[in-house]
Amino acid sequence: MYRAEVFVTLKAVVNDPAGLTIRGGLHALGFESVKDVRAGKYLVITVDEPDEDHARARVEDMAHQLLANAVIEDFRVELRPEPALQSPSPARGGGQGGGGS
Amino acid sequence: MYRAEVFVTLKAVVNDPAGLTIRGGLHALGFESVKDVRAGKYLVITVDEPDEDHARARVEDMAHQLLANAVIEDFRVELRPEPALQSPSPARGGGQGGGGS
Amino acid sequence: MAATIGRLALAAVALNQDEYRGILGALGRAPNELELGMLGALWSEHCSYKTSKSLLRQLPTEGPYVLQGPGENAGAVDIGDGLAVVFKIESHNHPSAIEPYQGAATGVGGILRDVFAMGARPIAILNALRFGPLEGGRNRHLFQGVVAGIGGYGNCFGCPTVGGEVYFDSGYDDNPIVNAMCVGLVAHQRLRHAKADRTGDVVLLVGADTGRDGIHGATFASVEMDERSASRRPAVQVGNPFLEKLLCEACLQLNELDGVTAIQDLGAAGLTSAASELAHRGGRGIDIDVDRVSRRELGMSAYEVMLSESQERMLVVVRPEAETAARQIFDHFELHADRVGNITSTGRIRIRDAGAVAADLPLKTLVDGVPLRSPAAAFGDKPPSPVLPSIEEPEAVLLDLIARPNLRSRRPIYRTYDHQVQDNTVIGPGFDAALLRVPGTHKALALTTDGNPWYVALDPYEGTKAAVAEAARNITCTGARPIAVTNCLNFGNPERPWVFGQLQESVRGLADACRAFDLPVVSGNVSLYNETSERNIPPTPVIGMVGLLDDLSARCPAGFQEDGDLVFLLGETHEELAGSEYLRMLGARVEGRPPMVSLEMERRLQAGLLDSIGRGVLRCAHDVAEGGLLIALAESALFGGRGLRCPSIVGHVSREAFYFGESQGRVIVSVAPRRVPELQKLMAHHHVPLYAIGVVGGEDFQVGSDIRVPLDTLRAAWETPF
Amino acid sequence: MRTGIVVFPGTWSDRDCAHAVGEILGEPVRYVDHRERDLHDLDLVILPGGFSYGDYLRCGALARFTPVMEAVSDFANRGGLVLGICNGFQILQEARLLPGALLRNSSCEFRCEWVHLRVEQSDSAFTLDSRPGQVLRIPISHGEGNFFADAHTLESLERDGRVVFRYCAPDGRVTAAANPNGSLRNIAGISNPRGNVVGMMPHPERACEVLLGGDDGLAVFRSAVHALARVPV
Ligand SMILES: Nc1ncnc2c1ncn2[C@@H]1O[C@H](COP(=O)(O)OP(=O)(O)O)[C@@H](O)[C@H]1O
Ligand SMILES: [Mg+2]
Repeated sequence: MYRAEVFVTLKAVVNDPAGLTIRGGLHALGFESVKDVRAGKYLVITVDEPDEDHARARVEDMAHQLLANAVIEDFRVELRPEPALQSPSPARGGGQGGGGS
Repeated sequence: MYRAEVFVTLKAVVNDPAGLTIRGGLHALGFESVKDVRAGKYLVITVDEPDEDHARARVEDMAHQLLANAVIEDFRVELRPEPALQSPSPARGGGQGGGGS
Repeated sequence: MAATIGRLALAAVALNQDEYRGILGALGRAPNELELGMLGALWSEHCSYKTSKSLLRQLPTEGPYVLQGPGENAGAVDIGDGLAVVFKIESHNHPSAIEPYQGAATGVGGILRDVFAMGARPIAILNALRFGPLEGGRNRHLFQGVVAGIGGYGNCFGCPTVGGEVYFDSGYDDNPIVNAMCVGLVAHQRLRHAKADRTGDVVLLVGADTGRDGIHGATFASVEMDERSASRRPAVQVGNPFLEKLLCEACLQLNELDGVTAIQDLGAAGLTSAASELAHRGGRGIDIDVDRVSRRELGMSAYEVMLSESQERMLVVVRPEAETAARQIFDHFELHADRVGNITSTGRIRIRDAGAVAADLPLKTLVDGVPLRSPAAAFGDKPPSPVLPSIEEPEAVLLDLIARPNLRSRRPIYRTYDHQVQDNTVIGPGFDAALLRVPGTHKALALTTDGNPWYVALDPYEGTKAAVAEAARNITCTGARPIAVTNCLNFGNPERPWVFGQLQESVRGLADACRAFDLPVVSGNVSLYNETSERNIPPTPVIGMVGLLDDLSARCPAGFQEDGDLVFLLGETHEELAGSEYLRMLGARVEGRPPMVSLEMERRLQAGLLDSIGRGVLRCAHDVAEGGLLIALAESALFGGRGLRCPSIVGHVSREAFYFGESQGRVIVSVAPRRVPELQKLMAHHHVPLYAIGVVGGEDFQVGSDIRVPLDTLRAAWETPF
Repeated sequence: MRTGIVVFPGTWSDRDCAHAVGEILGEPVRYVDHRERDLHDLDLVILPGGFSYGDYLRCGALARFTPVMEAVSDFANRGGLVLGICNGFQILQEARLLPGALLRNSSCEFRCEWVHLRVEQSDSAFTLDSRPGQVLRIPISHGEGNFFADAHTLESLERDGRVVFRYCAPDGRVTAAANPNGSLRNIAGISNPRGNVVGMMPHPERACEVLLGGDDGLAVFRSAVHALARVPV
């Protein structure tokens, strides 16, 4: 069982409205030393794969196909050997409310 | 100048509709080894602070006040001394390509 | 049998010793922990209405068109053509105070479920919001979060948010009011009742998995918030509007199926409340096997499963032979359904856990057994009206007033709500009442929520009457006839005599006004204990009202339509300034006697208004509300993008009261010059006073020699952002 | 014009589109489930607005993998008419049937309001009935409609006349103030090179009746009828 962290960020050439808004919010709160904020996604994926290589390959595949949109986003994958305790897998496997079947 | 990465995740007991739906989507794409997906935020913040301690303290403050919602979210801060190359701060405040013509 | 129980154990479920003794008497034994938890939840104020129930009995709930009054998930009223309108309003104040986005979002989710549980398709959402002034404390954070949450849920679900109201007052500092109303449509024969009346039926739990969400949320909403509540704090529920949309579509399809006995949403007190109410309404019993409930987390106890308030779940009761067909529908929408139990003839709820009976309670005790409370009531005496300062510069006052957070344009708020989806919105948010076409007919529904908090604070009886009158007036201004009422009673801690006195007076005002207008109250909600560290919110009844317009082409807009039209004020102006936004702007304390409503006058006004709109006499009608006459005139000018010229206008009251007082029972109208005699005749017939105000046209808003502002200047002030 | 309206889990403009095309234009309409793979009975496929899969992860990201999208792509390649509205536009981009991406609105807020669109070209299947420069009044309703494409793509879109609509002032001037979401060059809608696939953020199906505020949106659907009459598919 591996725990993969996927970081999805907007490419540098892409305008980041969320980042700008957060920066504005931080300035308004008095955090003037903030120069830049970029907002991205952080996905923690628990996979049942035999070894690290497989796990990484699978997760990179997921990122290419679905998790990141190459037109605007970059991604990075990091792996940890054990699933973190705070993320127990639920009682049943099926997704809630479906998924792209 | 420091580059802080802030990882914001939903607390383990909190419902994560996005994570569940993404898991469903990955299963539908044939990634059956996916046991769990948790969706969070990834913020890269460039701060102009004199040293690492100050930088960390400021960013943790920001996370407490604005970036994470303590009622439902946890966060973690990691620091790097220089802004990483893959995420340069944009040349001008507004970022590129903003605002429309 | 244990005669006493630790105070802490009782406090944890918010019951008192008397109530506990009642439980012992009814059961003939001590309840176990699970049973006590279930009793605590259903006997909470939130679920049992133990403090308000006897007051609510005063409300008129019947009428020739009422298909379903209070007691179900939502009320239903016949609108002809074989159709019924289904609606209810509900509070989500406590959750929104803790986590504004999710609190408001799940409030919308909950009220949507109440409506589609009745078999109706939700066609509109409204909301009534109150916050402390934006400059103070967490208020802006709460305001932004709540507005985003309402939009976030409704927009994703695909139900238009067409109306509502937002007021700011320091009485709501850190203790916001978030009420959501949902309106749906259903064919009569498809109207559902959440009543499981057939032994042997199968109980399906559909939708989200059950997590440790909001355990004891119901109890939590029934005690005041203090430092202790941090530890009692339920994990905040995160809504999933996407899943709710699928649930809704599935329930609507299910509703067409033979063999479906009942559909019930899971709200406060989760499975415990849904299961026992369903079975009790049908005069049956119910067995639930908690092992069969799909969970989001490992290691959940029966207690947690039974009391979880996870969102986006429904109970569906079907004949055994209909289960397969029901499951086909769930499969189509990729919804998970667990068969969690069945309907029995025992009159009891029995919970099984790992094969053993974990709880076994008579439904009569659980659902109906709570002793009603009748706390002491005290009534404030009414202080004299404040001394009035006189206006030096009416124009500056007007510009300042119209830019006030309580009066300025709500567009920055409602443009973040999808108010058009479903293609029925004829008049959207921003006017007196929203108007939605009833698909397939020439009819329309007019929808509004109202409740001026300051009038109620000054006099709960008069203020609540005024709220009903104003709602009816808003509906009438569109040309529609008010047909029924829902209400949300948001009050402080009823154990404080003055708070209970406010509640008592308010309900009396509600009952009297509804009777006077012949309006049945078909649903509602009571939210008590809105108290933080001994600070109670101002008494806040919110009226939701639905009106019916038989012929959509006879509708009336609120803005000036044609240059040269003449503008009149209908109704009587009195020397009434107490409770006005004008006085608050001048920093005066809220004191005195609020504007009084003469129910008789109000009825005549609305009859006259409907008559003249029905005959096509009026070009526009707009209710005079907060801010008074000049604000109403300015709004009609801004709505229509047309100026106004008034010769100097004076009533028989002071200039302050005439310009900025908030006397009730008034409407401004515009008429084409040639139809003025008709209007005069109609008003004479209905005994409604009529005052000539001015003429539509030009680029300015001009009142005698007092005011002359370009419309653009006025608009800039009105459109001050939040 | 046989029209199919695709329903993904979470779609909500499906019924509005059916109302506009079926009841107002009086053309035959059917709903297409996201699991369907056969569209050969159709002339026009509409991907309507809504929040498919809750817009979780990215708008349109999950819908793009449903079986129907393969069929839509074949249908488009055969020259069938495809209109993506709002969420449908996002899905077409995720499926690479149209270039670019739609980012969060620059205000970071959802916006539901009437806007003005300047028709940039009348060659696409959905603008045949309009003249270039004509201004249409149509509502938007989205949180992520901020059009983005890299400089190269943007240039080719402009050069090939594939920008179909731009947000503009009521008089047709393309101004920053008229841009509701920060879209690059005020772009509100684009087409594929052949002009049979168009994606647009505004909702023409909401602007088909004067009763509801205006009927400029009819031009979009009527154009499709005329495009079909002109070029047999
Ligand atoms: N102030 C009120 N006026 C009229 N009916 C009310 C009022 N408060 C509650 N009710 C009715 O009491 C019943 C219980 O309300 P509630 O617990 O809020 O319902 P639900 O569990 O469906 O959310 C409902 O039928 C509701 O309409
Ligand atoms: Mg209910």
